[in-house]
Amino acid sequence: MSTIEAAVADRCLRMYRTMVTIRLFEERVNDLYTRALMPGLAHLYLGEEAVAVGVCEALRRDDYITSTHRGHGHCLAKGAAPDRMFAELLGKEAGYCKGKGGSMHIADPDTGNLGANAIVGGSAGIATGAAFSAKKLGSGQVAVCFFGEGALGQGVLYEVMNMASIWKLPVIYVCENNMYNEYTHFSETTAGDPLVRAAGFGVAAESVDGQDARAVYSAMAKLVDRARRGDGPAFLWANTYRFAGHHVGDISREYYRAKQEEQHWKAERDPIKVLRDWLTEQDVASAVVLDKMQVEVHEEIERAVQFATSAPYPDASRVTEDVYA
Amino acid sequence: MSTIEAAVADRCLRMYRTMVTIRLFEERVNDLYTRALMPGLAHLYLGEEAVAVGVCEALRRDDYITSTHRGHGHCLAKGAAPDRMFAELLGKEAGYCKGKGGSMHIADPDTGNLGANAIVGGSAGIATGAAFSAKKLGSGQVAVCFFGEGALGQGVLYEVMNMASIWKLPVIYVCENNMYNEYTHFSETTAGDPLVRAAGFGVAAESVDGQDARAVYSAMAKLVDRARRGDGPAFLWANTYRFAGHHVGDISREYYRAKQEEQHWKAERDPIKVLRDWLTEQDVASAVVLDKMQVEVHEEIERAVQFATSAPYPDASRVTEDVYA
Amino acid sequence: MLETAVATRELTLGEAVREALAEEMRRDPRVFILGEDVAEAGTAFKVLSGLVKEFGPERVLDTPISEAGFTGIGVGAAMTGLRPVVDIMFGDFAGLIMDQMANQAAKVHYMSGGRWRVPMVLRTTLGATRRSAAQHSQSLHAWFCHIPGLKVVMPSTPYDAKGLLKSAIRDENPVVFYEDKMMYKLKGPVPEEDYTIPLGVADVKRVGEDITIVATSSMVQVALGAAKLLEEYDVSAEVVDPRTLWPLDEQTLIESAKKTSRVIVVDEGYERYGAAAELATVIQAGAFYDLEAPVKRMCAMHVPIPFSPPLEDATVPTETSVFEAALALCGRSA
Amino acid sequence: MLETAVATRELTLGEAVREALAEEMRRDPRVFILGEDVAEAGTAFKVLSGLVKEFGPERVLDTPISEAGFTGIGVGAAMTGLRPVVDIMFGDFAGLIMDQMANQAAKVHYMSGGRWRVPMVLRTTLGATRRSAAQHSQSLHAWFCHIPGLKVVMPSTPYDAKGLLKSAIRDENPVVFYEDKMMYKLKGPVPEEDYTIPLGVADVKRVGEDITIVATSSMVQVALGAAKLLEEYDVSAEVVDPRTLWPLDEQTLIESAKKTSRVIVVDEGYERYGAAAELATVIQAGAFYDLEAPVKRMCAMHVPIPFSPPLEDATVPTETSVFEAALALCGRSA
Ligand SMILES: Cc1ncc(C[n+]2csc(CCOP(=O)(O)OP(=O)(O)O)c2C)c(N)n1
Ligand SMILES: Cc1ncc(C[n+]2csc(CCOP(=O)(O)OP(=O)(O)O)c2C)c(N)n1
Ligand SMILES: [Mg+2]
Ligand SMILES: [Mg+2]
Repeated sequence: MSTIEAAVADRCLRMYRTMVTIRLFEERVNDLYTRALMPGLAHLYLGEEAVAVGVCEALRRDDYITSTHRGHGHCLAKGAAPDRMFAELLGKEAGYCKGKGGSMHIADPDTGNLGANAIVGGSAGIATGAAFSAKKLGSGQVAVCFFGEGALGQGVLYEVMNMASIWKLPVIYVCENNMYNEYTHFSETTAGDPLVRAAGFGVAAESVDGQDARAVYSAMAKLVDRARRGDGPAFLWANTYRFAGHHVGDISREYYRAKQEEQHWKAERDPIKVLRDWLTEQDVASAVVLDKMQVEVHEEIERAVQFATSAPYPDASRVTEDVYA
Repeated sequence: MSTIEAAVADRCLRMYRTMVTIRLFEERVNDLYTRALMPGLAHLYLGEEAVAVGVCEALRRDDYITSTHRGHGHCLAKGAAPDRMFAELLGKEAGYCKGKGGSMHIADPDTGNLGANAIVGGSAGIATGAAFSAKKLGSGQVAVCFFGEGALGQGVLYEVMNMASIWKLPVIYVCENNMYNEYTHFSETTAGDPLVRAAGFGVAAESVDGQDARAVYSAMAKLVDRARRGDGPAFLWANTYRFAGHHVGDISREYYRAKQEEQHWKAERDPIKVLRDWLTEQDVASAVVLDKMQVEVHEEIERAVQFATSAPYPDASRVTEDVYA
Repeated sequence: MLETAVATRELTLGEAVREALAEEMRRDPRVFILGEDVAEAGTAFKVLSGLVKEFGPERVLDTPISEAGFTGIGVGAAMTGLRPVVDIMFGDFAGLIMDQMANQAAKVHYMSGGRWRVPMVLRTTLGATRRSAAQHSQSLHAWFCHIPGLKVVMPSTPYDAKGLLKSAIRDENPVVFYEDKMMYKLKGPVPEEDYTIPLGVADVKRVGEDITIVATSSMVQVALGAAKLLEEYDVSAEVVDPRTLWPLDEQTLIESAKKTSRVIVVDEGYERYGAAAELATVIQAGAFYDLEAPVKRMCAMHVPIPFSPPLEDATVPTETSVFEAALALCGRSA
Repeated sequence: MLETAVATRELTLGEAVREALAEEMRRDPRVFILGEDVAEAGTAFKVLSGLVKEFGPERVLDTPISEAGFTGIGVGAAMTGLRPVVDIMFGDFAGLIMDQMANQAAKVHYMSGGRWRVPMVLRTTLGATRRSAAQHSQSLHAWFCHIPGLKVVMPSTPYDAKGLLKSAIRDENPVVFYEDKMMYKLKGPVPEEDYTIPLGVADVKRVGEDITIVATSSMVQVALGAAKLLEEYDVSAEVVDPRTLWPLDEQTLIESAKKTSRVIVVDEGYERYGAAAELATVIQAGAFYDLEAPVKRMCAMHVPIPFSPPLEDATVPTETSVFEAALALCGRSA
């Protein structure tokens, strides 16, 4: 019998299920790509699930997020449905953006998702502006800006952090440090210390183990609290790792990172394994229960793929719609 | 008989003379403007002379500088001649840029002046690129990027600081904090601490009294040394004050800063008075000698104005020259 | 110009802009202003003077010198329930915000399948001859006109400025609104009563028979001046002001061209690959069989804008140069 | 196309670009490459693979994701004795560097009265139909073409790419060099021996009598394909490739138009206020009295580029659509 408080147990099981959902979703995306069933490319979130899930667990449904080119995990964690996600990835009318956005541009007002962005750092202004609205309208919402450590190279990030700090906006900049800007190690592109940078702009900065969903959740919960209280913006540095390539086509990676490094992270630092071990050790759930959950998720994903593959493409005439509101 | 080492005495007298040159130059610019003899506007450097002079005293003639919309002082301190400066301000063919640049774009390869820039922060990349060349070509040159504290709002500044730090480039970012971005106090536009910002990008950061030319020189000499040795970029925060308006047309300033504030700085913190007092107290030079120097400079400025006013405008046909090299 | 008939007072273009903003801010609490020195200073051009007194610093916000950043904040605020009016002091700074405008503001609605909107106005300036040199004198509107998802407004009179700005603020899309720095002091009739001018409707500023001068923003007054000079030579010039370059009222341009059979397009942007090329192409395509001569462009010379007065003056079309070109196009000589 | 007659081997456009860079870097130690993932990765498109091995990381530098910053560094390096070749992965990122390119690189020479120079090349990409959606599929060359002080190069074959890139690197001015992502794998003859192609000289890719198709970059192959289809209808199409949009070889375009009397301009940029409008205007002005019909433009549809294949495919000109338009323009039907 577990000593873990029920609310905590529920939260951790919920996070586990969402992480598994993202994992299976992304594996299926890769499978669709390799079988030439998906147009274009996709940037998989495999290995980074705990960041999106831990962060979004601390958010309300009406809180805002902005996402990136590696955004499937953020969207799912914020509440997007796999079926409409797959439909968007396949360019179908039933997708979240009627097929007009695709993998890098999933947006969904119903879950506060302001949209994934294919411009690195491109959503920093949008997220900060959403926080500006939340404060001005007194809605109590916060905005979360997800970005990779590569976005630390984009000056606009510092421009908006400065304004968020001056105006005490409820925005949290979540930097997913998976250590690579495409094929270049971040140490070759990043001088100094990102946490000191944030502090230099008066933004509260914290670092967290991005493979531990529970740790991400607690760190984030504190920062969200601060922001809702009106204490201003924060910067969360989450150390993580992408298990797969920069995108689905990035197969042979030895020239920029060692196989052993990948193996180490997959074997020792898999965020799903980390949470699963905790859940079982604490008797929150048995392996049987968790396996059953995984099977359910698997079925949900399969149904979603079914839905998406059989869904129709938009009629070509739709191309001129939605240019202007 | 002064106890001050001759070399030091010479340097301080040289700095004094240059500061007086800038002071009289700018007063004459204002006079030409008010008498409607100068086209357009000009941003005067009055009150900030010690920064440009102290910084450039630590530079070689072949070291590079980039300047700003408030650039007359930088150009003169780096060795530009008042006559061709005035000619440029009046749009004459004899000006440093054949009249094509004007007050905000004075450039002069002979003195390593890469050019003043009318885009706030616009020269950060250029200065850093010049430092890149110096390092790659092993010329031993350093590059100095002058900018006002308002340029801290431009993201590109952080982008290039990061690269200068990664590549250990010999560039020194000199931030002239005169406390105002046009008509807005910098505390309303700047969160956190600029020195911490620089440190966050791995850039050595120092602060100095921008009204004390000797202090600016010593601080700068250290940083230039570091840079020449290959120890990388630095950020110098110089506290100063502009005695006049944002530009020559900015006459009634009470709505954004108090008359007493201006009076205090002019009376207590005039960089020329500060150095003059030291020179006389230390018996480096008598009031008589310094006054004589001032008269010489005054005559030089008058000759320069004469030259410029009587110089011809470029022929209109020149308009299509220099578009492409 | 029927509308102006009912006008009862004169305002400068600057005053008309300020009045439009004040009225819209009173009407709609979601409207706010974001930019450098917009509050106490009322902008470098003093166009917004007084607004902060009425609406307070929460609705007229001074920003750091971070054009990309606060334009992006405007985009996000517009998506989430507000109606930002972003102030970009000089149109020359467009280069700093093109990603925010072209990749974000312009595309959010389309990329989201129509689910998010960006009801935002970006006010900025154009125009040379102020002796401000190459980085403060450009008219770069062609960049924005090229991007689907944006609208571009170019008023040439106080009346149009007020009516078009109110429409821009009420529009559900990102709208770039250009003000000619030299025209801020230009006076013109502006009625007391509330009115708007729809985006996408050109205005014939002067009716004529022999030649059509299509002019934008700062060049409309130049065109009208040239038309006066042409009168003395019994050349009757029609002056057509598109007022908005996107949406573009092609019909009015084409009909005027068909009527007069001769056309000059005058725009203060750089001539090459500029807005005038689009207007010329639209007219050529629509009135081809009625044209007596190719459409002529008169724009900023294809050089960076120089500081020196005699040089700068040579770079922009003037009443005289347009008058002479028009006369020549009509096969006449002065 | 006389030149290609002497060609002795085939290279892809990507290989031709790499060879041009390698040869220029061997010839001139001042030449270096700056950009994201350009070294070990050889760029996202693998175009630069191997260069870092030969020239080392001091001459092939990986940068942070700071387009404005490293473009600016390129400008400064070019002014002070080096010859940077700056790599901007996707042309869509132009919005981030327009201030560095338009206000700095383009104006330094003029503003300094000719005393500083910016011998720099900015390589970037254009082109859609890769299912990359609205922010990775644009062809924004019109923005650069509009700015005096910049040159803009748009090769359409491996042969042209190599010869033009070498000229661009040897040029004393800032040159924007566009590569079509879809064309990297296109093979074509490229001679072993050293050669350059001057900037500002158009190339008639196919001689014809009945209609002129002026096409740029990615659209040249489309135009040639359409020309083939037209043959079957006994319509002889001339395909003219300007090769550089600035400087622009107006004469070759105008002469072809005068000869055939019918012209279509095909460009992958957005149609409105785009590069095609300039080409159309130049042709109209120069060949007006010889044209049987208005110059027709075929460009990217004026919408953000959608992800969904059936939608994206509808946005760009194709062999078939150009063929049909050409046939119609010649008063014939398929
Ligand atoms: C402004 C901009 N520059 C370059 C790119 C190309 N690009 C796409 S993803 C990427 C690397 C991003 O690295 P990071 O921010 O760490 O995110 P990660 O892919 O690691 O999740 C780059 C350079 C882009 N999309 N936008
Ligand atoms: C990118 C950009 N934005 C705005 C301006 C307009 N502007 C000119 S000077 C100035 C204030 C600059 O303040 P600061 O950098 O502190 O320099 P100072 O004038 O105080 O010397 C502004 C906003 C500009 N020239 N460039
Ligand atoms: Mg990363
Ligand atoms: Mg200042």
